[in-house]
Amino acid sequence: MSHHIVEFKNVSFRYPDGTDALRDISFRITHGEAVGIIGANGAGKSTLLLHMNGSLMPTSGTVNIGDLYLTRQTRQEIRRKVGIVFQNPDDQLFMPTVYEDVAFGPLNLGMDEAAVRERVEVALSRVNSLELRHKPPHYLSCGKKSAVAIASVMAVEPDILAMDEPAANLDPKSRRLLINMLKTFAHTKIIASHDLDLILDVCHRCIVIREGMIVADGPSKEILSNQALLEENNLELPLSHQRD
Amino acid sequence: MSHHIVEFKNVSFRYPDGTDALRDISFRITHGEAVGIIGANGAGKSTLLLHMNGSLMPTSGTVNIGDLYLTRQTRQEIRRKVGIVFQNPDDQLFMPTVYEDVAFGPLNLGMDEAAVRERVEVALSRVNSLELRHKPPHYLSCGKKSAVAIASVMAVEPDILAMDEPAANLDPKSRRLLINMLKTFAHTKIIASHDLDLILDVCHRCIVIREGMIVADGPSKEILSNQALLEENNLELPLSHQRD
Amino acid sequence: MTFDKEYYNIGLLDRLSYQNTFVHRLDPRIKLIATLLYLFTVISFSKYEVVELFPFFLYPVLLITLGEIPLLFIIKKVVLVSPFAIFVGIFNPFLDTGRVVLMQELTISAGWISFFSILVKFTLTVSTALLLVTTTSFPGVCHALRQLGVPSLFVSQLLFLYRYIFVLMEETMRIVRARDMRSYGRRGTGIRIFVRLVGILFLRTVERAERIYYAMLSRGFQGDMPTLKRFRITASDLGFAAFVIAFLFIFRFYPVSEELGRFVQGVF
Amino acid sequence: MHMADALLSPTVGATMWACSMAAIGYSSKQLKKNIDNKTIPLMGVLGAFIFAAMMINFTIPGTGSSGHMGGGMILAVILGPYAAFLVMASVLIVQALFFADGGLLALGCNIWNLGIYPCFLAYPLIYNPIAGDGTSNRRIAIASIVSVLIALQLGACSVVMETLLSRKSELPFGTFVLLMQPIHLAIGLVEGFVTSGIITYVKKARPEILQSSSAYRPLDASISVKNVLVAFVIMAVITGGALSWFASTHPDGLEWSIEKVTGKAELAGQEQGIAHALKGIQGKTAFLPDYNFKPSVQEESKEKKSPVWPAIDAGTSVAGIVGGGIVLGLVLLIGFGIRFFKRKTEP
Ligand SMILES: Nc1ncnc2c1ncn2[C@@H]1O[C@H](COP(=O)(O)OP(=O)(O)OP(=O)(O)O)[C@@H](O)[C@H]1O
Ligand SMILES: Nc1ncnc2c1ncn2[C@@H]1O[C@H](COP(=O)(O)OP(=O)(O)OP(=O)(O)O)[C@@H](O)[C@H]1O
Ligand SMILES: [Mg+2]
Ligand SMILES: [Mg+2]
Repeated sequence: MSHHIVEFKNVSFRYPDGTDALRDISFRITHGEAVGIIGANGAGKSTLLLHMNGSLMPTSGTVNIGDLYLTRQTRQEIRRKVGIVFQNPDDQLFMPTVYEDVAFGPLNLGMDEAAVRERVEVALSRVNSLELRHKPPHYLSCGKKSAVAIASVMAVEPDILAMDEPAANLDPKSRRLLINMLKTFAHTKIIASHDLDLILDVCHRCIVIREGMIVADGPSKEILSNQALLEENNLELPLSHQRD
Repeated sequence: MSHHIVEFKNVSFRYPDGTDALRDISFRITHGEAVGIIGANGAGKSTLLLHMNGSLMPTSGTVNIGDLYLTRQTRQEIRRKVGIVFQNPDDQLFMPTVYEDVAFGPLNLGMDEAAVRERVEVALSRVNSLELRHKPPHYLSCGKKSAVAIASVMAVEPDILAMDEPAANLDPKSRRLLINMLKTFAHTKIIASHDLDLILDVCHRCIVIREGMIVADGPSKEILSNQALLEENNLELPLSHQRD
Repeated sequence: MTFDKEYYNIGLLDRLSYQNTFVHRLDPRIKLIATLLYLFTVISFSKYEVVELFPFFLYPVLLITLGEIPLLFIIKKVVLVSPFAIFVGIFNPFLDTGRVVLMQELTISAGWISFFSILVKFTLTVSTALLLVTTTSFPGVCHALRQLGVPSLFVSQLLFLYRYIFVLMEETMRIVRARDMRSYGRRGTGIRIFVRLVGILFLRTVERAERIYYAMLSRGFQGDMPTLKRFRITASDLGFAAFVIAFLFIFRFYPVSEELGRFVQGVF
Repeated sequence: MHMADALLSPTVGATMWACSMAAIGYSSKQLKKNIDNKTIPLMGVLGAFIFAAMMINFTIPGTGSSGHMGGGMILAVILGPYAAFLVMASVLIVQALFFADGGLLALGCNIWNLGIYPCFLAYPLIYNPIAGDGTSNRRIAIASIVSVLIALQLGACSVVMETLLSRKSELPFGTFVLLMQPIHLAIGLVEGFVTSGIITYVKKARPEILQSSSAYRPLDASISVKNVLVAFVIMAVITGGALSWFASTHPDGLEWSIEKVTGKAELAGQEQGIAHALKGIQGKTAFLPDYNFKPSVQEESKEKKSPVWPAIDAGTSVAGIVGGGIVLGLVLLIGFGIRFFKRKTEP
């Protein structure tokens, strides 16, 4: 299916203050792949993800999602296909109750109430949080907030799921639950994270960026065992591969 | 030296909204110890740290720092002895430049300019950030912000250093630098974190809390290899001890 | 520690509003309108009427008991905000010196009566307003506003305001703690530092708004906040409305206290 | 200072409510025409920011109270007047609900006093001309302080007017003004200083925020000085009309304050307006035949400056006191009764 392809061609991006956050990025992710994006603080990971659904538009270069070029016109359609889960669940859960939050996407798609209810319930069940639906997000624990944030993106049933640092601040058990949940999703997955163990667990492929440029792209197993490469990029071997 | 002792006796704390965050906590940390505080999300780790310098006052029970009981009167004095580095460095760096930020504490202690300059330079050198002193903190990378936040607390030369989740959001290299830095401090150190590998690296002793109560207190090596105990507390073996 | 206290107070209020009692289940629109009518009725009494106001205590008392709201909490809040009303009213006894006969020999100045009337009104209005938010979730109030015709743009941003109060207060509390920790009672709490803190908080807020906007875009936001229809007026809503209207009408126009007093006097 | 419900008369409360709601409706409409989608979340989050910032404890010399850091001017500079006004209104609503600061009926007054003046008067007429293109820090500082001061003085003045027109307080106009204005002068200086500090700080750290907010400038430009003045004249006429309407229907209101100010008593007829209307209603409710409608009686006697108030015999007062006591007792009894019953049924 060419549907679920993500293709960046020579994408550059400069923030209005002059920071060159992405420089000439090109890659192609095909259907069903799980890809990790890794790199030092400030390398450009979050900026990259924001380009996948046109939250930011490239300064130059093109982004293709499935058969669509990313333009201001196609942006809305692309947003149905690509769901992004951002780093801080508080920024993502902006509606006053969990239910309304998860319903936000489906309602924007113009679905009717009954269909929306169904979507919301399915999405919340998948992350084991159905019983929270009438709570306001500020009463949820960290782990639950992350789970609901994921549900709120899943409710739109995107073909491609992009996540930014999904496990930060989670306790180890919640992190493990998250990893298991991610493994069960059949979606194309793109995950930016410093948690190399998580990347190793979930992603087959790995893209390393440094100062807005791709410096490596290949199977996770190889990249995450290449100590020299990792160290050049402010990274290190996944902890589970380190022995004292 | 009885100076650097931290002793909690039957400390309980209830947030005014009724949440019992700490229940009957007792422990004693002696001079030069490095103690990890671990537990699930919401177990009460941050609340516990906030008691160490009277940011929160116990609802019942007593906190002793060195020879001082924590009261509203002794609180200011205790704050010179106990420096706390909070989870998010952005919350801590509020002055226009790194220099002024690190100087904030010493100046408030009433030190003269020359002494302050000396303190600031020493503190910044210890975290390898002397060259940043004229930059505004806003523009630093995550890792550097953490380092400066630590320096700003170190500049007061506290006897006891408490840290809440010091490595969250750091890339692996910055995290490693932080660990090495922590290892070189001769202070009494108390670190609350989900990063069990960091705890294992830095702390000899480990306190596990669950729902505001201490459920285990002992050498890190033992506790962090006790799989049953860890799993009961939403934790798991440190990643470096896990093999796939 | 005042910051912490304020913060927790809001938290508690908010938490109470998510209880599940008869009062909490009533339709927010009805509660909102009932509250407004009640307030309007209370302040429509003239400044020399005091005992006529007493029956109106029944409404907050009913809400407190049926809604399982801690009485002490409400009383504390009322006392906390009373200074301005007291400040404005306290001059009445000295300025309005007309004498009032209470009993045969006992007279006081009329100003005391109007002052007392202000206090009673104050207690009634403040506690009823508090009881509205402790028995109706804030989103409920907002949805009621929208259905009552308040512009949806206004309501949407009001909902955002509610959602992020908690997040930003948490954040502010951490910043304030960090400042206090290194101030050593030296009042590093001066106004210059305050400006810095607020400036930083402001920037972070704007950045947060940007992130929220991206999150909204990613879920198909095109400018209109979607809403769910959710309220249906039930029999208990209608019953409540009828009760409130009858209550207000009777006690506004019939001097219950005085008649009762007469009656009792007649008996003895 | 926030106006409180208990000090309001229904007429003043309702008039101000109507004015403020109209302003909210109008601003929403204007904003909707020009809105950038980004603005809605930004407005909401900035509202929360104003709230959080208000709670940072630093004490204003001379006043014990929190001295509401209004924040209206910062909002106007960042968001433009319409959006800023809506945010201020929301902040005040939340304050009224969550802090019982002010009250629900007084909300109209408070939105007017703390929202309209900074956003629609002080910002376009004072801040903008003084600050100019916003490149000079000194001009920003002067503009902030002057505009905040004036907005606050207008607000304080309105609190005084609203209180006096409501006739619940006996404070003479002059005294009240003398009590209120200096406090607000102090608060205004502090707030103006803070406002200018924040604007210059933002200008330095993230200049594009202020620039992007000048994307809203088309709105500002459309609010030319002339338009604002015209709008204010219209509002003044409407308000004046409303006030004189209720002054005639509710004679004690305006005249009373005039009397206090000028020292002369000018009495008008008593049997009019609301009191009259209520009396009519009461006359039709047959089950209260000999109830003597009190407000008019009392106020009448009051205005005649009769030494002994009121024209009710002592027996009536006693009946009132006894009855009041019994009513309160009954209310409490009902409360405890329900509680007791509930405890029993829900073990
Ligand atoms: N809104 C912005 N305006 C200007 N520059 C920005 C903005 N956001 C990010 N940058 C800059 O762009 C670069 C890339 O930032 P980005 O947030 O994408 O990095 P990241 O890889 O996600 O880092 P982290 O691991 O810390 O999350 C950095 O140099 C950063 O300072
Ligand atoms: N400001 C607050 N008001 C009310 N309850 C609070 C507040 N802060 C924390 N709590 C509650 O107190 C308990 C302990 O919270 P605390 O933040 O200390 O946990 P923690 O162990 O630090 O969690 P985490 O790992 O997520 O940082 C939790 O149940 C939490 O919900
Ligand atoms: Mg990032
Ligand atoms: Mg914590």
